[in-house]
Amino acid sequence: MDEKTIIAKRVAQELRNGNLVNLGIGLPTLVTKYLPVGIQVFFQSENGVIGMQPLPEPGVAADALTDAGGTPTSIIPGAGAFDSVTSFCLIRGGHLDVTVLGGLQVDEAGQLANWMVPGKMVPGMGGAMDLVSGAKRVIVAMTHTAKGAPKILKKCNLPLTSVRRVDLVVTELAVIQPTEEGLVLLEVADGVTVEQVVAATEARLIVPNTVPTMQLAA
Amino acid sequence: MDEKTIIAKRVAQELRNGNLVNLGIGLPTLVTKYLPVGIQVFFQSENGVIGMQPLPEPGVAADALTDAGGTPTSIIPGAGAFDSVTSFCLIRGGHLDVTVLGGLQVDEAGQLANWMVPGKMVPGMGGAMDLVSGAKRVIVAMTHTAKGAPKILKKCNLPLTSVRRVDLVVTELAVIQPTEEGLVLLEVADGVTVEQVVAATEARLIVPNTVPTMQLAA
Amino acid sequence: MSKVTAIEAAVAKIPDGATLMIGGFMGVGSPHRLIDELVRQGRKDLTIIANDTARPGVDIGKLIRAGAVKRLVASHIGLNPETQKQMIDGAIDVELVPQGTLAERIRAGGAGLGGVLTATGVGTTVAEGKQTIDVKGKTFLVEEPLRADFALISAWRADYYGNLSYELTARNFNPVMALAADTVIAEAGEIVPVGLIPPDQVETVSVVVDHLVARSN
Amino acid sequence: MSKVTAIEAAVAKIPDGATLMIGGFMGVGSPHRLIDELVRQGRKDLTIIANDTARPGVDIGKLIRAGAVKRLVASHIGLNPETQKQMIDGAIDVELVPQGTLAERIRAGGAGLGGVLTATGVGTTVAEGKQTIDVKGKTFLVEEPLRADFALISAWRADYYGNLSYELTARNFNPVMALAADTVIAEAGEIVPVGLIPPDQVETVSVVVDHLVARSN
Repeated sequence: MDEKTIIAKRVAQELRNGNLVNLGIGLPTLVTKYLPVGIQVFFQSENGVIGMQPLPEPGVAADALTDAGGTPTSIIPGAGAFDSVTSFCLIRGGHLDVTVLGGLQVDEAGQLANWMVPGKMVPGMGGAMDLVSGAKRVIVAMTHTAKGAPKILKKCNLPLTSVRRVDLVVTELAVIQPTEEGLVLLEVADGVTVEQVVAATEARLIVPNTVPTMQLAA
Repeated sequence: MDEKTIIAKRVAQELRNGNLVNLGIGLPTLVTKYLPVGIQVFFQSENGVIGMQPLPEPGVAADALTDAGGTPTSIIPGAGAFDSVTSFCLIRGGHLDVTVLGGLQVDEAGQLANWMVPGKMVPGMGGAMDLVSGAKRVIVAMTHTAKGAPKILKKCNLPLTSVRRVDLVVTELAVIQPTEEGLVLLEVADGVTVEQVVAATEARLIVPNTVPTMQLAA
Repeated sequence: MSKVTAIEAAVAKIPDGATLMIGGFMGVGSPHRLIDELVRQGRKDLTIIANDTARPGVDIGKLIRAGAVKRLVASHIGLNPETQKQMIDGAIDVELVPQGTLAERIRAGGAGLGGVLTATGVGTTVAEGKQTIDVKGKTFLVEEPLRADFALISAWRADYYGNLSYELTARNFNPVMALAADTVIAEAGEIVPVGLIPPDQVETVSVVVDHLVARSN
Repeated sequence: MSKVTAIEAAVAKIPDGATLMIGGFMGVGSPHRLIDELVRQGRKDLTIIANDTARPGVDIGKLIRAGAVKRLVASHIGLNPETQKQMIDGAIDVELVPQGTLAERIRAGGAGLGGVLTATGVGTTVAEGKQTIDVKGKTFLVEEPLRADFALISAWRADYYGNLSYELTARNFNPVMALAADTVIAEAGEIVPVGLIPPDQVETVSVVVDHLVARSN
């Protein structure tokens, strides 16, 4: 199983029946593929729809129905469309159950940096700051390291997305829960040792006596 | 012509083609009867509709279409319905061209009191404070005196509706324009002298050399 | 995931002393059945956030007459002398709020905003005891957000998921209140199969609605 | 009172140096014809308030490529490297705003509010140089309202008075921008007789629209 699949499958387990969920572009969108059977989730796209689902077949795309990247999408029965104000009212007003975002860095305070690299990448924050500040639950889905360098640090040195502590970090190596006391190592991936996770992490990890292995569907 | 008719007819002359207009309950609603020919005005009801008009005939009332007093009404073709938030966005955001309200008192600063009499009448301000603070043009339509006592005073002693200076006061005796310098007597009603207006007014009136007579349709 | 709930069970979730937002404007677009059931179940010490209290013994006026209301946040009580009497007698604590400010305060509660900066009420009795702030040289009142334990909403049409559509002036405060309460109970004129309300006509999205009750028995 | 205007005349009202709000989200729901005509008429030194600048040479990206933009207020420019390059070169002054804050700031401009109190951006670079205010013990940024000289809007359907309906995700920033500009120019997919858009489906009321242009020639 490749890194992204591990992460997407594990994140999918966090979704509950009836949840309103926003998935960031890139890796987080893979989560849709691995929803547990019997779980109905409403996916929001911040450009103005709840009930988004992939196009059922080629050739049925419409100009007026796209995801936040501008790519044609489709909707489930019972979907609702709305403007940007309402969309962010849902995101910022505590109506969004879960947001899954990519990350550049997470630190011991559980704070996330994911929107810019000064002097290099200045894409703009889009909805990221609103999502992290406003969602009930923030899950960061990212690779544990970038070109070998740890992304889970003592202190983020890139500009923060929000001062809010995120709720869960899922990587291909581990599941980590930021808490008031620090980063707790909840699970390690199949075939990965606690020592390997610690070695790949700059931040101090709180390691319980027993750390279970991530359970993923085949 | 009775007092109310004089006031309503004169106020109607202030409306311009294409104006968005809100009429307070009571006397101001009479204005609809005297719109100049060829003038199309959009009447807003703050409970959520633009394009209100009286019921064309008995028996066509619907529960879901009423004016702000809860009385069934009807709409013109091209009407639009919206919620209370949008309704007051239009009122407070500078989109309402004219509001016509009743008044208990107006003073030399052009400030209006029209929403409560402490210890006696505590109806609540409804939309009055929003209308007076937010409309482009505020016209007060009221009788000049109440049981012989002046309502146009040096200083309001009832709680103010807004600190904003209203734009025009129309009574059965006169048309008065509040300005930075004070209350200017613009017109007197047919058969009424400047002296009679001054006598019925506690506030100081600025009286130009010539004060024309109100011109009303028969 | 149908949200349809028996009205007795839905209203039974509301405890004495709860804070309720109730949609409607002079009884138009009010959740008539939910109000009747609240009275029938004898709920008391309620805090009600609503535009008005309708007329004596009508709609929210039924709750006033039943003595169920301890505190009221509203913009207008002029057409219900019973509310005014209870206010003057000290039986109900009434906070009068300009209607536009009321709508925006509820919206702020639902949108996660820290408050509303408005010119309405500056320099009047409404401003007493409130923070003000200057932005670009102009002074605004800081009006605090409103939220409730429950919102009781009336819709024209619902689907079984709880998507709601409204009709004309029966819309009023219903959509904004549906966003500003921990639990939302909606009463609908008809409940249709999922997919029958076009997405562009969904004004309250299903995910914010907890319980759905049909208007007719 | 038809609002229909020839596109050349409508766009000619916009002077060099004007501040424009432009609806759309990654080119979806953008006023394509109005943008094309702005480029054709060679307008320059514009300030653009929009969610994004689409992709290179597409929709608002055409204005970027034409060098027509002096200042940009947007939430995302990541998919248009030309905008990023002009920003880094100093050709465009770019203010990046969180998307929800952008929507609320525009809304505040249209609703007469003094600003937006939001938790988004507190403690980040977005907060630099801005007022904060404490409400009920929590700190919020005070984000100032946005208004424009012109809003260029795209709608699905219009009637001749200028009532507008939108479709699905082509809605996005269009309705809120229609309330926040001195002059509103709307482009519609079709223009229908007055009375054909049901009042409950009017999302932008005619009274705020100044000029109406059909999408097809």
